[in-house]
Amino acid sequence: MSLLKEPDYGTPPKPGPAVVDVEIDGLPVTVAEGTSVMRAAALAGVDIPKLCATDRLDAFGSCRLCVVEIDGRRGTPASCTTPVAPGMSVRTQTPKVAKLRQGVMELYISDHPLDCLTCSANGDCELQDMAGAVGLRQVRYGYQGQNHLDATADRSNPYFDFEPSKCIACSRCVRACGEIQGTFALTIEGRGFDSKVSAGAGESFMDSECVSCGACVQACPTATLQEKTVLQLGMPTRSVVTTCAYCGVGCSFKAELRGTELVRMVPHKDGGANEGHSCVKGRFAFGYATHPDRRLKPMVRERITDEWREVSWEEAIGTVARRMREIQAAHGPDAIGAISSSRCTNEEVFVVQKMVRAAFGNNNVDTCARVCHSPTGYGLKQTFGESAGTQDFRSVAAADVIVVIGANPTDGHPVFASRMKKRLREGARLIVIDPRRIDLVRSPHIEAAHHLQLRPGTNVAVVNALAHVAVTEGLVDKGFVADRCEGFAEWAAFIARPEHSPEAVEGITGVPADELRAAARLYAGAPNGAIYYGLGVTEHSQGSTMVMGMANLAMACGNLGRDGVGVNPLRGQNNVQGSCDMGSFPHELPGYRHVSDDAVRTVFEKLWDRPILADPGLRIPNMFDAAVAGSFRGLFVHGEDIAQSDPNLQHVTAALTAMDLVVVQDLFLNETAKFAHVFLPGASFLEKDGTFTNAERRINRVRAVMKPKSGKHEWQIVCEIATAMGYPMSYTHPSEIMDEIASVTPTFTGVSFELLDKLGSVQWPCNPQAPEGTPVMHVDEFTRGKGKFVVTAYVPTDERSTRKFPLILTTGRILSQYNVGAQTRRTENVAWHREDILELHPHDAEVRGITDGDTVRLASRVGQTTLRAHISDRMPTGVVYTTFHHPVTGANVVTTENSDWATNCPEYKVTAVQVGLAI
Amino acid sequence: MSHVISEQRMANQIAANQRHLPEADAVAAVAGHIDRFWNSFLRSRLYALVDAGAAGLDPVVVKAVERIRT
Amino acid sequence: MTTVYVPRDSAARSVGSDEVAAALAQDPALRVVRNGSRGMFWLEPLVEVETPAGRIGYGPVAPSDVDGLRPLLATGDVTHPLYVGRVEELPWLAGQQRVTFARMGVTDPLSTQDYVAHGGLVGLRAALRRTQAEVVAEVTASGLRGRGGAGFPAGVKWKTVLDCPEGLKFVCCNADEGDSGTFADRMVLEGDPFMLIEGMTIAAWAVGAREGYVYIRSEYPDAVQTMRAAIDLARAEGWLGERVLGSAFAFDLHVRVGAGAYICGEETSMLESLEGKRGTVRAKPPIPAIEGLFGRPTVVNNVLTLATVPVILADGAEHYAALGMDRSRGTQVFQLGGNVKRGGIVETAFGMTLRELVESYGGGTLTGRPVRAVQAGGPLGAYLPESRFDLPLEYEAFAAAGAMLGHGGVVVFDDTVDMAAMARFAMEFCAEESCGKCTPCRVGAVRGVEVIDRIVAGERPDENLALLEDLCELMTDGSLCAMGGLTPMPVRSAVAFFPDDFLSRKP
Amino acid sequence: MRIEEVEAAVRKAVAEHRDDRGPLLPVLHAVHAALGHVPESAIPLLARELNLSRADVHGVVTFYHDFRRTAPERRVVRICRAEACQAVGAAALVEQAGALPDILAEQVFCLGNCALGPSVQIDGKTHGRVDGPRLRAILEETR
Repeated sequence: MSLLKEPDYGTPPKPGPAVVDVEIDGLPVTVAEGTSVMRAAALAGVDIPKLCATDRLDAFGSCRLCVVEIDGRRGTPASCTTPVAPGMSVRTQTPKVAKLRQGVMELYISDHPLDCLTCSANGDCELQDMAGAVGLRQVRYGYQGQNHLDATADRSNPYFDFEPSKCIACSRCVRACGEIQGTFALTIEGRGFDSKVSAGAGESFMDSECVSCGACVQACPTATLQEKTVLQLGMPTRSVVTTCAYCGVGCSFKAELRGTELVRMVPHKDGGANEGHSCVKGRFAFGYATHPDRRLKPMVRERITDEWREVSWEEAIGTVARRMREIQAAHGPDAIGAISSSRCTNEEVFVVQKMVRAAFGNNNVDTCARVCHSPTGYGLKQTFGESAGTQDFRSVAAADVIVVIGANPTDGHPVFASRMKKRLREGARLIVIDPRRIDLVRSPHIEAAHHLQLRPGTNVAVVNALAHVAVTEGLVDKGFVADRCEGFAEWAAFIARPEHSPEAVEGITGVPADELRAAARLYAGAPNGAIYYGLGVTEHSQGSTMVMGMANLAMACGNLGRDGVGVNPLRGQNNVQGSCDMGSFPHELPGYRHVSDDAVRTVFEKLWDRPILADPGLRIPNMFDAAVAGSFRGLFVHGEDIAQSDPNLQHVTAALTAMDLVVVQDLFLNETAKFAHVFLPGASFLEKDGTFTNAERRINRVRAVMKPKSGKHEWQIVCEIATAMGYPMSYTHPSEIMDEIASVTPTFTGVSFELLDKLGSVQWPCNPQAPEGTPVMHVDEFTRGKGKFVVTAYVPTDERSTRKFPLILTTGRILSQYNVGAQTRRTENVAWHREDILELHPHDAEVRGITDGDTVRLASRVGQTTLRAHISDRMPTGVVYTTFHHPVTGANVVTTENSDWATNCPEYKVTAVQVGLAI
Repeated sequence: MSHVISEQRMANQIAANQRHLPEADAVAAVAGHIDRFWNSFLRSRLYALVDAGAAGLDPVVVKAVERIRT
Repeated sequence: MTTVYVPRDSAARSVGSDEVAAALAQDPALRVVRNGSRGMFWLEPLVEVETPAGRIGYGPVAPSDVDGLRPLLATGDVTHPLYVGRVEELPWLAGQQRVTFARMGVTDPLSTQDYVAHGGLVGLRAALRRTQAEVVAEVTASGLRGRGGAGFPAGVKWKTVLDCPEGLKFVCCNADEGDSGTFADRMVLEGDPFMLIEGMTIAAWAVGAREGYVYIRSEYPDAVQTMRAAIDLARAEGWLGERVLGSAFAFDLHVRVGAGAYICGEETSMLESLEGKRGTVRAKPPIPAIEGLFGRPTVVNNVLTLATVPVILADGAEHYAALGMDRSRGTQVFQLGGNVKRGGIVETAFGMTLRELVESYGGGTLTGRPVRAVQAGGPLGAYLPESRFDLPLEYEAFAAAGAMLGHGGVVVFDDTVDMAAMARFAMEFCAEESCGKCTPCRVGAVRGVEVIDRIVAGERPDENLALLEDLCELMTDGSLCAMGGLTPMPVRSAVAFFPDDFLSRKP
Repeated sequence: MRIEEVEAAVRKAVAEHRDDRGPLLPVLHAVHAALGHVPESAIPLLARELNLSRADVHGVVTFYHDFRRTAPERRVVRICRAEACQAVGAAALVEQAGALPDILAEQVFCLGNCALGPSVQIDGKTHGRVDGPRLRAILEETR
């Protein structure tokens, strides 16, 4: 399509039904109460000139261009700040307002460079548009007066320039930074004519608190804040609406191109997850897609010590098929398997598991969700009956108390964090349960009511204590429990035991009992309490227990089944939800249906014309064990760098080395490819057509911005391997794959590309009962009927700090980098995070003689690495923290084989370590 | 690190997480979990451990294995 | 022991009352009371002595006069050259109707006994005996209009706040008296602070607020100090706090100090500033009565407005409404300054003419030269030539004449004034003090200065005068608040009434 | 200015006003009173203490003319330039003050002493009926 310009109604919509009748230039329009005259006019099809107004920001009333006349009222009110009143009659074009608007424009242009023709915003400049709209013909003040034309540009940000000489002081950037992003990195400095936009305390953008989300660039009506790519490449000419491939928020973007070249990614206002907002990764860090490191030709080698040899697709695919079959012939049908990736589309993931089940003839398929959110799938399925979060993101705007457990949304899920922070600024209370003092605990204009700074590994003890308070202090929602749940009495008897009281667990968790009690009362007493959690919940030996513990707590307090409540996983990767939905787990067929279920198996057997094993397949860690044992010898790894991201890397590399055939499909020769025999070039998300499903079950369309650089779609490659192995798989378009998914998956019954293109996105379940999807689940009853209370005993991890390893290491993510960094490290985002850093408390540093910036040795019982230390009082004593974005650090060299008891999700968050100065 | 221990560790861990139940229930829960989520390769290696004398295995696991096998 | 009064008002201090008081205090036979000022500033320092015949005044007393004066004070000597007579009988005072300023200069501003002895707390006690709605009705019935300049009926504003659902509400006193030529608020803060406290407490009771703020400009350090001391005393007396005058009503008051921004006299800017933010103007709606300080329902009134409330409650709405004319009820506290022989405070019912104020009270210019212009209503008010001096001092009449009464300040200029320079200054002041939010004010004021410079430089004067008029129209109709909206008033009046001053200065 | 000094001033100011609603202005006044200005190094400290962004604090500091960002090297004399004082010769006083070597003459608009102008404010005290010679005398007396 040509360049997509979403309409801008000037001021945000107001909730409520359209009940106020007004007339704009004689055109009748009916709008909600509180709607601005400007928005009413836009809805009536009348554009009122404006510069400081945009419907993403609250009305501000500063440019005075939108003045109108209203019958029966004095003067010329600004239409952006004037709400409609019943029967109001507005005139938007009168000689009086025309003269005022020209007068305003005359003032603007008297202090603006006259370089429209050479300006980077030429053609995309609201100031230019408005000069035209108001019919500006002269600037009688001349251009010799006081002005800002000599103001110095700030080009410090790697992605955008700040050109203050072009600034019209509309404050849209400042307001966007505050209202939308919630960082407040920008301000107006000085006052009057000296007013100017300032980042931080008169700092450069890079030195300021700016997180480079791009909201200011998006908001700027002129070329003052402009993407460097636009400066270099020029204005884009067409747009493709697609979905970001970074985190689980699933932001919609307009990929804007000039010819075939991607100029910029612009957040899409209609995007259900992001509503026009973005973060530094999705907005700017797309350069990896064209990075020279990308491998575009298939490659093959006999042994991993050999040089790679570029081959044709036919040869590569033939090699994979032949050698896989050889392994099966020699070692049995179960000796091969595949790992699919949560970064790939639903369609790609679906064909991978189909290939494994139908062509490989076993269930040896697992997904990287194994190592992040498998306990979510297990725990929520057990309690609620569905392996997914309960709410849509919008729901957070109705929450009164928000509990964030083991998640760091401002870094990991920044666009959702902005929505959450907006609600917190409106007055919702916050409880943070995390060993680290994450930004949400206290950052400008946000402060948690309670920060339960627990010891890593004691989540279950904490959640049980919270539930204990709810149960023993009479805070249970008895009606909800009686009507909607089962197993309460048994659970309540268990949880009311004295050993679960805050006082009893204080010694275990390190959380003061009174804090715990206060937090429990706050959550249980809230009209709407919502729980959001991340990998700090799941990546533990009791990850599944904790998920069920949170579900118990939410049910006990009646916090399910409506807006503003729920139990909500913040998914790590873009398609964690989707890859789980698509049957990537070795025990489940698409739609979370167990392989032992004969009826379900029959459906697929019929469709695929192959028998499907009732025996669950190997999970990722089991695959490694089996490989080392010699019974598992061939692995297809789809878009995942297990040799960097999985725990206990020594064991992983031992397993990879032991295998006969490792096939890696990826953009880059990643760490895993070092052990591969066949390398199949992958496609970036910009080259893909398909769907991603985000953390709120929202199925978003991914649309190709360019053709696959390798010449083949990833789903195509998988199909060709299966076909070469003797199981024909072929589709002409990924929409056919989705049609197949919909035909066999009850929660996807109504989903099709056609529907998605029509509605923009759909949240599953989508079926005849919910033809446009289901934003909030379990409204009238739980998926499993009654919500089930599950007794959640706290079983401490075996990983204990010892004299030799006295500290606990926990890991996480930072804003600018993503996962193993394969993408973000190949963008300018390295400007913010060049290396992984070990954070430790000043006391722990002091006793070890470590000063800030020292290179330290980090050792656990399984391995060691070195990295630089940062001393930080965000850490509690006894706990150290690092990210795992850089392969050189290899943080997972030290993480252990411990895992969740129910799902084998690795215990990344608890590793006993020692830290010392590196010699 | 021995891989034999892998199954032992996982099975014992499952049992540990059912310890709050009466033994009969715990055995049923462990058996059910292993049956539902474990691959036959893992199960066979667990059986082998039991057959080799069950050293280091939680008694609940041993009973659960008996139950699955029958 | 003889009691002498030496004002502590900062205007009196500015011409040496501290030194005079210190010199007098050296006489052990004298009890020196630091009263507020009577508002006759040409007599300051005005030393008053308590005599059986009443308070006798001497002024202006220089410190060097004290030695000669001191022995005569006990007898109320009438022969001293600085003797002015019985203060209350001075025609300047006797002709006034001091309602709000009844205690001004009479009492020690920080004496709670003085306050009660002179009618203090009667209004508050009366208010606490009535329901909230009755108090609001009383204020509405009095016809009291905001004395800060806009003249909005106080009772209507209060009713809006009262009608908001219960919860956190505020009463804010706008004591950011930045208009040149005005000092009545300062005098209340320095000379009768309990009156303001009482007025705010009544307002708080009436609307259901528990917390109040007095926002005082930093240019008034004495006012800040006095007000803070008065609040502490009021708390100690139980006039403020958990149980106001022993009732179940709780109210507390805080002083906040501005930081050098004229715009913070605009009510929404003041609220922003009170919230600790940049003092930029908020667009209305929402009005502060519904979404004010920290987004809560808020009464914002100026000092004189709130200070007038106790007397309305004490004497009744009718009594107050009987004064004044038409829709301007009660009294206004006019402030006479600039180039005037007798500058000071004239409180009188609305309706006196400008001429009476300037000529009879003011006695003409300080320099003795003819009066050429007065500026009424502060820096955003019109310049009026002598030909307009018969205008009655009343809101509507001024508005009809393209002028405004504003906060009641009247500044006198003699015939040496250059009105083009004053017009330019109006734009310069706007440029200096604009918050910078809206375009007409932010950019327009700067361009206004430049255009006037071009006019007087003789550059295409007709075109530039037309441009100036267009700019004035734009600022008037297009600005976000009264700062940009009213800056054209002095400019246009100067052009209209003193066109010759805008002729080219080129030789 | 040593950072320790700044930190101490900020800490003290914040401690005094922590319970105030919207405490930034009172805190800035207190810091200004303690240090004679609001040094740049105070901005991040204030931001952290009050849970604001640095930009928030910077925007406020630069909005209000009272808050100096550097210590004045000379004695500050605030001269009223508003209309009432202009009517009695403020312009001449500004000119005369400009010729005095040891002071930093700053304009102010209205000190509320409009019947006794021209007015100046020195160290928080207002002086009325000021002309060049009287200004010199006041500066002498109050040195």
